Amino acid sequence: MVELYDGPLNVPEILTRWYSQESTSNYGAYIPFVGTVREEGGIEGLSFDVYEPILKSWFDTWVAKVAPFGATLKMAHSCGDVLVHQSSYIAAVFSPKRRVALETIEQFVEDFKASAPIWKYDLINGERIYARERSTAIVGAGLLGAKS
Amino acid sequence: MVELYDGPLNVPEILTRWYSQESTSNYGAYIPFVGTVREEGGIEGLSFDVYEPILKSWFDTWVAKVAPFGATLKMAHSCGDVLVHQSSYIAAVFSPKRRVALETIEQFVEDFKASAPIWKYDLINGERIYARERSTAIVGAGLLGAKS
Amino acid sequence: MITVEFLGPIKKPVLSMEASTLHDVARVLKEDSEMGQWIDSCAVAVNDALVSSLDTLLKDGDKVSLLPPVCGG
Amino acid sequence: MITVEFLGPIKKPVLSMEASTLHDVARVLKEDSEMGQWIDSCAVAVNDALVSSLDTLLKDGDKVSLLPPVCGG
Repeated sequence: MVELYDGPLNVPEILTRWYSQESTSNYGAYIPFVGTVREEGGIEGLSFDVYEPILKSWFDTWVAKVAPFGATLKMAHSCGDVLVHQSSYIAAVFSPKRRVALETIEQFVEDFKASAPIWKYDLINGERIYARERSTAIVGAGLLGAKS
Repeated sequence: MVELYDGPLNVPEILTRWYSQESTSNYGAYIPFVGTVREEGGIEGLSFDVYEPILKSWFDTWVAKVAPFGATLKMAHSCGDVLVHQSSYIAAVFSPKRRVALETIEQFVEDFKASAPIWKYDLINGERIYARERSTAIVGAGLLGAKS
Repeated sequence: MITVEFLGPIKKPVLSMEASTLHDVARVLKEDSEMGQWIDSCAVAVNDALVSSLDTLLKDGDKVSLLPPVCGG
Repeated sequence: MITVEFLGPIKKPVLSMEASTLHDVARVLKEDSEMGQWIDSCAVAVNDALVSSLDTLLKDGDKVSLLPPVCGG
């Protein structure tokens, strides 16, 4: 399931609830990745737009991809403003075995950065500025601009 | 720091405390790995012996190894009995950037399995049976048996 | 009629147009000067599924979405 | 005199012996039938630091530890 929140994540609540939810599912490994907004470049924070329908289908594809390994995934993300030192993102894998868990969290987080329909803005002097130079075009982008 | 506990780990307490400790350290990524005892092979649980002096020096070497990348590590482990569906191990990395965090947690957890001076026993019918076939000889083992 | 919506940082209201394939949508957007900085970097979804061919057929009521470069986390 | 301690599953009390290098320790333990199943799979530490040479010098009061195969987690 994808959990979306207005503003920063309550990391202790989420990590604990997910752990409890799977406490008798016989998973041997639980690896959450927690992303926190860093103080850098004079920003007050970051802000996010999330397009939920495509995020959900992207996530569901990942859940189906890891199911044959007996693993599952959870994620939470912020919408709107998240100030420095607050957290905006948690992705987690549960798996029977550690190798699958370690490989899955890496691939899942990297594909998330490259593919999930979320747009990031720097909050500077109260303005919301698209972080274009840190953003990645989704695979297949440019279709409409192609010479026909 | 290495935290050792008699019996199972209080995972929510540990994950939350570590997150809070580093909440203003300007790390962008926090990845804990939580290991939980699986129900398999008819065991009631696992039991652990830990040799603390060498565990601490192994851990300190790792902390020094990741410091140049701006990252740090924490770990907690159980001593004695941990029943099925309880957790015995948490390793965590904090890092400014996600790539370093993802690579570090994988290498740290794998080296932990191969090198940390901890011995595992199956708890079966109240007996404590060394899990020899799942154990790994430390690099350089066999020194004393070498033909001289 | 189909609709074209612009996601994230593209500040542009929803468009409605006649189109039978994505070729028709491309033709209209290429002539739109506001789209110049976006058109080569956007992925395209039809009814919330990403597509990879301009030959994708469109029918009445379809929703085309443009997704500019992303950065979650 | 040095001491030799056996960690984890090796059920053997601490030994005391005279030894100037690990060669001396190896000689004694190879003759110990209880050590047969362990000696080829144990790592060795001197004063809690892992060592890799039988030429390692030992002095009075040193502690040699034998570490059988490990499995944390």
